[in-house]
Amino acid sequence: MTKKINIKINILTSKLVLCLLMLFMLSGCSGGREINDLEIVIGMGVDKDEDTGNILLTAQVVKEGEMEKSSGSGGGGGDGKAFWNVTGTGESVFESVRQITHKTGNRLFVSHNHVIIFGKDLASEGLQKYIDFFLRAHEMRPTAIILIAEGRALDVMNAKPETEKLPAMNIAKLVKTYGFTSHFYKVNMKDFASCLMCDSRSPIAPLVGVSKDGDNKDIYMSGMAVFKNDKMVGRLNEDETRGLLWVLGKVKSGVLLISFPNKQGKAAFEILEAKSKVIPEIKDGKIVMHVKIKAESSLSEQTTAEDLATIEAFEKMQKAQAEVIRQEIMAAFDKSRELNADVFGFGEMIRKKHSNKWKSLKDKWDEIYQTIELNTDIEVKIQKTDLLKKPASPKKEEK
Amino acid sequence: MRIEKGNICNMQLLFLITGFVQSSISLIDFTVVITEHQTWMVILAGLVIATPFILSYVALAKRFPGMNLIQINDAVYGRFLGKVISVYYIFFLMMTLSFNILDVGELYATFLMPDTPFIYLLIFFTATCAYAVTKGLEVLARVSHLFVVVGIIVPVSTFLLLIDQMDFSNFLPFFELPLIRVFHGIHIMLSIPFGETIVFLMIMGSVNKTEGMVKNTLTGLLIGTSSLLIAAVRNTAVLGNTEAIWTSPSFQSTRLIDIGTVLTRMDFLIGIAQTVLIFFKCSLFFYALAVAVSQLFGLKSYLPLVLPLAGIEVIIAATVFQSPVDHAAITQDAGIIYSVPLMFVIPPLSLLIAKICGLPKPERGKGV
Amino acid sequence: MILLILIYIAILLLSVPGLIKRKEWRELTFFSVLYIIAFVLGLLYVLDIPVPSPMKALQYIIADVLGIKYPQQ
Amino acid sequence: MFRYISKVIRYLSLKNKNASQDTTTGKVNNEPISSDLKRNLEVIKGILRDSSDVTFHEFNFGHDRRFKGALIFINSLADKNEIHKNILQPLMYDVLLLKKDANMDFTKIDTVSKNLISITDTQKLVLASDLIDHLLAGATILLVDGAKEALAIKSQKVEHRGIEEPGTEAVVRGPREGFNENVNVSIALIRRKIKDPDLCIEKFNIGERSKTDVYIVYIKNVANPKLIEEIRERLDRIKIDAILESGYIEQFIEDAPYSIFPTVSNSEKPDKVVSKILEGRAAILVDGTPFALVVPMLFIESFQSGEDYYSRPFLASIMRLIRFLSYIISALGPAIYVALTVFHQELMPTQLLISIAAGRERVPFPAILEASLMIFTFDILREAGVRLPKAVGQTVGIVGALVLGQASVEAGLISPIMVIVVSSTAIASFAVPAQTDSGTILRYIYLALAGLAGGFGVIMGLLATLLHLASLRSFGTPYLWPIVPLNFSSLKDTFIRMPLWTMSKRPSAVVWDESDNYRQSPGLMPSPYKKDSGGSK
Repeated sequence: MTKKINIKINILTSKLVLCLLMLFMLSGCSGGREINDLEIVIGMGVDKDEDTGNILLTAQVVKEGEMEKSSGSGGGGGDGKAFWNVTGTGESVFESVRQITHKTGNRLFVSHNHVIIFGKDLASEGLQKYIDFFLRAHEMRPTAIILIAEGRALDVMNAKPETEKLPAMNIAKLVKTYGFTSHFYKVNMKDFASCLMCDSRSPIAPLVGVSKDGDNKDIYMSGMAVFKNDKMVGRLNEDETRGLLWVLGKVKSGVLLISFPNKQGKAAFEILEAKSKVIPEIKDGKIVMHVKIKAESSLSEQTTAEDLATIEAFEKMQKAQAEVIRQEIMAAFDKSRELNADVFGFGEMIRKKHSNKWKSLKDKWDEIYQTIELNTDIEVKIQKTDLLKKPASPKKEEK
Repeated sequence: MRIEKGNICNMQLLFLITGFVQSSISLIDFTVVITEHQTWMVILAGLVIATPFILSYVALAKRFPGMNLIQINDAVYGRFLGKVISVYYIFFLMMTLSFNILDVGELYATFLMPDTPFIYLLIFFTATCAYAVTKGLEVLARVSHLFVVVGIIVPVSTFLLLIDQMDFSNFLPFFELPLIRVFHGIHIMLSIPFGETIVFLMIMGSVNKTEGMVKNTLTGLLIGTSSLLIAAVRNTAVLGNTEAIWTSPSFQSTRLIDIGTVLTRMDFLIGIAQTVLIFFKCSLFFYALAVAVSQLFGLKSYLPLVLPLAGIEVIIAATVFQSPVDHAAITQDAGIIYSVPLMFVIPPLSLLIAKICGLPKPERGKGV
Repeated sequence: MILLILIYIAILLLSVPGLIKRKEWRELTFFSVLYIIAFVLGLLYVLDIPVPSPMKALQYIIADVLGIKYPQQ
Repeated sequence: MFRYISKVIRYLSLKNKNASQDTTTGKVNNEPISSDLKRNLEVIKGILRDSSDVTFHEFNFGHDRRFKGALIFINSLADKNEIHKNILQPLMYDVLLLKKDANMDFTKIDTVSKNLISITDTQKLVLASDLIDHLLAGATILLVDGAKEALAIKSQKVEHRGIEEPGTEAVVRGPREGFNENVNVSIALIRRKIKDPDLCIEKFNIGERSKTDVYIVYIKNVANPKLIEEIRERLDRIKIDAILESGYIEQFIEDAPYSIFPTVSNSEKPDKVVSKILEGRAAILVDGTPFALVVPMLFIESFQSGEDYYSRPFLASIMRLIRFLSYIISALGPAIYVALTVFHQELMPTQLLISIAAGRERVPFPAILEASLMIFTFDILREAGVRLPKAVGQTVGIVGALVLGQASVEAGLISPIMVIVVSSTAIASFAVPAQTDSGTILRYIYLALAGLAGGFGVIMGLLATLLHLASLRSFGTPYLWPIVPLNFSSLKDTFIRMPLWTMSKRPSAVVWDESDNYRQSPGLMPSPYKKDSGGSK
């Protein structure tokens, strides 16, 4: 009996599912979007429209057909560009995004947006009101990289790279490979928002500029922009940026150049690994930050004829490298004090370690920041000398 | 007279409970707004506080072997009061079921398929749940371990993929939030994953052996809670102070996965896990609801009621809240307050009364 | 609207014959009661007539009448 | 409602038919064979009135030819040589070798068969209906005047193929033999592999008109008696005019007739069937087809091939995983493609999205239509290729797959990635032959779901499929065992295949006695240096 009922129910339910499927089919509900109807956006730029003071939004849309063509053939219509920079204006970012549909006919699809570039004048006005859309829109991803253009974002996006087909992808690649020099740093939307939300910490973002060389426009990275709250107040140059990254422990690789004071010539080292540890200490109302850095490097180049692969030379060079690092850190620190922007996040560290004292410090953090002492303890080890034991120079005569 | 004849074994009870607790993985997002980086603490505290109550459910089920909640209510509180309490429970089941259905709808409407009409998703989802319920508890219990596997693999794998983006100093300082917020968070935790295990009183009657039930329940709770913990720790460690601003921290944190530019866009994992787990939870709730209603009315089978109940649930889910903001606000407030007696007062009370009066007496236990 | 009616006709066709055949009148009664409730709710939803939300009522009773409430952040 | 009415009508008509059959054949049924040869022959001729291939041979035999006899056989079925040599010759000539004064009474059929017939397989018959049955089955009937019994002599010659390698289940390593249309050959193949007195072969005769021989083959004490009882009951239930293939039986005994998943497995290979019989299952052999049925079937069996056990476990495990994967691809491939391209473009890597978009630029159809068109075309190609003669079939394959695919991509009707998706799906669907049907149907269902509600629809479909599979049973065994319900110790032969010496127990869901189901003694792991292997000097 029960078995029969069960079988019956099976039939019933399978039919029910079928019926529902049919009904859905009939009602034609779907909500899907065909891939042909999408304008795939891979990069966005936000500028200030000079005439109206509104937002000038640039969206870089991929032209799929051009992408497929091999660069050799080149034929067919169009200028061979695989991207299209569409602009729209409006009083809010979202409004301008929708404004763009007047030109594209299709809705912008921003899930694959890799970079967001803000113009410099916008950045110095404050980014708070522009950034919301990029965090809120469901298609936006928190991994999108944020950059500040030296001039206008539109110009950066127009500069066509030589090897890559898409400028935005090129920029994203540039930023992601910051580790070669550690002269700038990758900041994504989540990191930026995280800094914005913080009471004390100042957000930073990489700066990107365009260098003109005749007809050729090239993009280069030129350090980091420093924000106070949400307004851009200054910049860190390359060495200062690396000083900052030393403290944060984000240095991946790079070149350490030391020169010998008495002799001529220089030695260049590749940074292999860097670790850092920051311990905040509050001693009778005075804040001391102990920064401990351990780095490893390898000798990559030397311009002197001297044999550097000796224990004494190693020790000397290790000390010299530590000094270089210290100088970089101090440069960054001085700059941040000058701008009064806590780019290191020292305030956060104190909040986490000494949360009860933080409450009293919080309100006067700007003044206190100027009085912080930085105590560095840097240790560098040279790991190897690569392919050479000695430089390719004439043998010195033994005494 | 019990309605469902299928039996489940102790091992399956363990998996059912684990899966049930794991399925609240999306609901920790409610708590995050309130407790921020202390969420993991709140989860643990919730577990510790909830355990004695859950044990009281088990004790109740053991005392009344083979009976479900509605029958226990009848036996302990008598015909009339028992019925009133049962109606209260049924209201709770209906509401919680509709919230869970709504959760799936919101999940898809916000993240995965924003262009698809909301109501279709709800209908689709509820129909599939109804299908599961018509298959009966036995089938659901038999497949429960597969859901548990999903509930473990997804948090663990996303945790591992995100490990290089984690900053464990985000958990500092340990005690920062005002106590009332921590208490509020613990209350949500108590109600949503743990207190809701009250539905197992509808199911434990079907467990074929009562010995070992305590052990299995506790193990299930522990495994489930550890999944929740992994997810909470992942979110806090990855997102840091931004955790509280996102609609769904779990989604945002997995969206950050970027390993070698190949392993990106892993948020579909979270989508799948949450859909599948909430499906599991909804099916259990739906089953409990259908059995409870038909038991209340004294029907022979719960099957005829499944489809109309599904219809009611869809409409409730679609209309009960005006927006996700409403949803979050009311769930965090009245939503967890009204169910306190159901979870933390009535079951221990029933147990007490049963102890005092020596229930269950053979045949028709008298009222108080 | 049409979809709603079709779904409900489908439910009716799927459930009722079995109930009649097995002569489960009591089940049929309760099925009908729930069925009508569901249908009315569905109709209200489709016609855009606001359906009273039980949670709103609860919120009113608990927060405003009884005054139990967590402080808002 | 309609179903109910139509059932009633069907039932009534069936009842009528049975009743009418009873009246027409009733006379023959009960009539005994008379002692009058003439009359007997008339009766038989009356029953077989229109058959021209029946030979009635009347003859006299005995020393002075005083006994009268008749041989009846069907030309096409009987082996005339044998009849001449072993029936007619002894009766008519060898009888003369007997002493004349022995005075044997050859009007008794017993005497005839014991003294004269040199064929072992004989049977005495009393009823005319039995006589007809045996005659039609190919036996030669000996009637003797004065005897109230007839003798059925099994002298049929059945034309059948030799034992060949089955076309459906080719192997690289393993026996090449396959079952045969002649059920006796098939049984012989099984017998040759299991030389065990416990091997039971039960005979059934199903089909009002075809009278097909159906055998249940199992091992007593290993197979669950309840299972055998259940099979007997289900076979007895079948009232049908003819059984032409084991598929007929399958459809009358399966547990879930409405499910797209088969709950009865079939095989052409004796080694495979024997291995399942040894695990405690029962095989059902049907005369006239090389396909044997095996019950109960588990879902997992579809992914296990005989070769898994013949080759070493490492590659076998990988191949098994690949089979699982290809089943998933075959069911889900197009659905996932559609869900991704229509609903979840954000989940694809940017480069992939761009190349898909570039490929689809000129395609005029929505993705769902494009996918269904392609799958449909593929199914047409497959069906056409199977039916056509081999030489032409290949041409169809080439024209279809290469020319059509290439041309439609170049014409911009189909995107190249869709061709890749559909063709890989198609290839994958053949990796698991037992589930090709369900895979094909699921592919269409999931595709529809993906077109309707994207990934959500697919997940819901998967969940519903899972629940459906979990609720299926095949002759009392949960279909998804050992995954659902979970059985840890049996998982070693599920997703991977552990070495044979680890699998010392039979699958516990199938066997009768769970406590004592060892098929080999545990701890057989080979370790050559354990004992004093003295010969190593």
